[in-house]
Amino acid sequence: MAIDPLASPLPGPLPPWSPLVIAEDRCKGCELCIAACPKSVLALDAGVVNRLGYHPVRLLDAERCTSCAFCARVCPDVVFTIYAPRREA
Amino acid sequence: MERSVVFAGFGGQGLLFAGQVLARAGLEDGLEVFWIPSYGPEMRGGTASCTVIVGDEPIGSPVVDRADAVVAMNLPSLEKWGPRVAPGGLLIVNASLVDETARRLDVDELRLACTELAAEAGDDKLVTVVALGALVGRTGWVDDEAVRIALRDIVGRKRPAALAADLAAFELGLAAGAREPVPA
Amino acid sequence: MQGNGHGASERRAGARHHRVLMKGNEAIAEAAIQAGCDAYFGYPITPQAELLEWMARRMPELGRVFLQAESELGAINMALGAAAAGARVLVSSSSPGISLMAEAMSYMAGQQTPVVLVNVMRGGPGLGSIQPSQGDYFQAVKGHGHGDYKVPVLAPASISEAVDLVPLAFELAERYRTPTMLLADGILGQAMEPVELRFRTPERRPADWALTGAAGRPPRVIRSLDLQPEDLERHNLELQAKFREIARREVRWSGQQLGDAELVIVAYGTAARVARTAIRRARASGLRVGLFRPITLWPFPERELARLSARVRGLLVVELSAGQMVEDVRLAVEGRCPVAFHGRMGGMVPTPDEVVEALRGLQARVGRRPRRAPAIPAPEPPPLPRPARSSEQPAAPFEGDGWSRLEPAEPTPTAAGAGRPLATAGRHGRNGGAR
Amino acid sequence: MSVASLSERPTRVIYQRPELLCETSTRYCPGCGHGIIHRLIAEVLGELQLGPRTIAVAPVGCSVFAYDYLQLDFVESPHGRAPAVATGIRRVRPENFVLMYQGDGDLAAIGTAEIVHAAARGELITGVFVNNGIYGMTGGQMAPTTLLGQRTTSSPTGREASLAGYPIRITEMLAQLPGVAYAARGTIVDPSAIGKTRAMLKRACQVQLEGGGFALVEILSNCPVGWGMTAQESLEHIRREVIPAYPPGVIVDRGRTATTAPSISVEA
Repeated sequence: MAIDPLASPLPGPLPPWSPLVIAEDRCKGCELCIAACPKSVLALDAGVVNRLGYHPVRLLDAERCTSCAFCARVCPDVVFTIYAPRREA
Repeated sequence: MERSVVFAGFGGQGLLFAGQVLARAGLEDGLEVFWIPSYGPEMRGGTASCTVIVGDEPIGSPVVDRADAVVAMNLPSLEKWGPRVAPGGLLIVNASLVDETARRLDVDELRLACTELAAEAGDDKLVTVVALGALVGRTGWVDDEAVRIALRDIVGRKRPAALAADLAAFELGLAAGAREPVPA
Repeated sequence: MQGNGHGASERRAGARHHRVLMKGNEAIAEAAIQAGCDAYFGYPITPQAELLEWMARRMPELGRVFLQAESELGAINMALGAAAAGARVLVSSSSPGISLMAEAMSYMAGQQTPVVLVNVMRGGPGLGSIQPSQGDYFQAVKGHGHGDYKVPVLAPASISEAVDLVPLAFELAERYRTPTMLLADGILGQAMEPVELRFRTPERRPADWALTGAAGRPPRVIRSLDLQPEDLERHNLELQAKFREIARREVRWSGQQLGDAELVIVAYGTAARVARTAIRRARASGLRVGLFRPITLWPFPERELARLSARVRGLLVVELSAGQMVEDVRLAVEGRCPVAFHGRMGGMVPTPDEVVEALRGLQARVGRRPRRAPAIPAPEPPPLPRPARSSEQPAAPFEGDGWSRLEPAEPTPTAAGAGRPLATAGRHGRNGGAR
Repeated sequence: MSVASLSERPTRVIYQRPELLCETSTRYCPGCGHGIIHRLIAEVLGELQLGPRTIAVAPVGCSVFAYDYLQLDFVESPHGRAPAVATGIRRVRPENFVLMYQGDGDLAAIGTAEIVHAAARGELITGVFVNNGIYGMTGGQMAPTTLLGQRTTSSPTGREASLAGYPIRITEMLAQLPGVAYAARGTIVDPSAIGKTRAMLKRACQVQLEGGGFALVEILSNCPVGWGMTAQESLEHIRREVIPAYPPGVIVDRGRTATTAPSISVEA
């Protein structure tokens, strides 16, 4: 199923805006995205073990992410959904 | 009742063709027929043979251990098939090429100068058509008119120019087969 | 008009339009075409090359697919792909080529892909000879490739029967979603016999599994892999249930002169024809012999044979092999009567006289002792399993005399333009023993 | 499934999972290139709207499970026979798009005859050839494409030419055949290379749609587990060792081959 960004927001307080949505449970912690990220804003979250048994990747700083999507291009597991930077939206 | 004949000789003597004409004639006659060539590399030269079985009920064994008739168009064929003619059966030998005989007293050995007869018909290559004529003339296993129909059908369609000689060769063989005295 | 009088020409007029002389390979090919074969894939090998050649000429004429593959591996896998895409597909080869196809046969059995495969058997093992053989019986009925599976195997004994069995093979393949084999041999492939131009085109059943592109429906996957043993066992159980269903419904066989028979020859295909001539000779010498001819080698007519074995003195199995079907015969008979064997190998064909000799040997072995009480009851057989559809010929009764299950049980000599009495002597009344 | 986190205003999606790719996680090892390549296929087929028309052939090897990940009609092929299976489909379903996915053992060892002849016939098939120089599924044995000196479980001291011959550049070999309309080699080593590979895949699909002929894209991929490396090291290995042996780029783009094979249409 495709993500529809125009769908009604979920009830409750909104999480902080992020250009990057990480499907945490798909991540296998291969770190290819971390190497590919030009801004070095990705890292594995050693404090979490996901459903597959890996430390999933995290976005460290949403403000510095440029939505270049390099992480998504190198990811073998389609972990990332990328949105345009806020100023562009 | 089944009757079997083996046409054997060199590749190129028209053995498979003669067998096909006989089978086709049997079909014309409403008989059950079976035709099988010796197959494999030998079909491109050397010895060749085919077996035809005609009968009034579905044909049984495709392997002929005792042939009711053998048409031996060269010496190796006579040596191979001569002993396998059923007692009382017919052995047609191409006397144009073969001087030897089967040395059997229990078969009807018909010696025909096939090359000369074929030449008389207009094409000295039609040696086995002559022998086919003799076989039909001698045995009556199929109706001779059925053979003419088969020749017209097979030859007439593919190489109509050759039909007249084929028919003539068949007639000469037919007459020879019917005319030659059967040894007592 | 000499010799045959008026009748011959009348028969001629009647026969001409109905029967043509066809080579076995070509007749099988044409029967497949008439059965609606969409695609043919093959590779040259003696003695089936004429089948490929016939298809090469005819299929493009009809706007259908003919492709000469790079190998038998290529051919059978092209067939796998085309059948997976819903086409009615024929593949043919001869023994060594069939061995190369074994892998794909296993895949197709697992994936349930309907393909008809013709094996025009030749002598083996290895490159062997190009002469006729029945040495591939084990391969055909016990499985070609790996894994637990069976495929229906149809064994014609004449070219006209082959023509009848080709559409049946497509029907079985599609009804049960299974590869199906037509097991012929070099003689049936190379010989010419009359064929009635009366072909059959099986109905198309909706292939709701075929790959057509996942447009407006969920994707379909045709596969045999299942790494979960529980799942694969479940799949196997489904396959086995299908095989039981085939075994229950699709047994076909033919009998000849079984009514008074003390000895019965069990033979299929070309060997059954040799047996037929041998039976004629044996009966002339006082032996009471009949013929039991399996038409489906799998499913094997084991119950019918078991019943028969309870009321005869002995069985003689004749094969163009070292003895393969004889094992299934012995399994079916379960010791109820002696089972003898006569076979030739490597492209040799048993002669009728050899078979008569083997019958004499069997007769001497079983002697004149009375037939012991049958181990299973009912010398009168219960109704035989019948093919699924009424349009098909019922399984032959014991006393049937025809070659084909599609022929009447007792063919009358004058029926269907066939069988005028053959001249038993030459034109001069002196041929055939008059010396 | 994650839900788009939206703040004040809706935001344009730059990248998301292509529709033809299933949501399920793959069984591939972490960092395995098959996942990237599957995604590229799903993207390209989606972009060309080929999903509902495609019949795909899955090979034997790790990628046998491609049918679990791509929302396409699939048939599983015996090892190496995918080009023959695809040929059978192609000939009876001209209206469909035929895709074939093979590994190096499948295509360049056991299935060389099938690939050569499908290519020679100019079959309208698009082939994706994943070259990671190893038999991954069976535990990392030497493949036809394994580099000289490369250690595998069946070349424990490194591949020696005197024993095991030389690696095969089969895409270059196939490109010699006039039936091949398009042959190219890409890699997955970085975002830019992945973008180029995606463009090659798209071209290889278009070639089929245009009736051009056989199209093949070889993709230099990795096998971190089989190579005994981290994912990142494996990409570095491709850059340093594999690319010099198998130079990326378009090898041939003939647009259209001389002839294309006839086929028929079957109702089903």
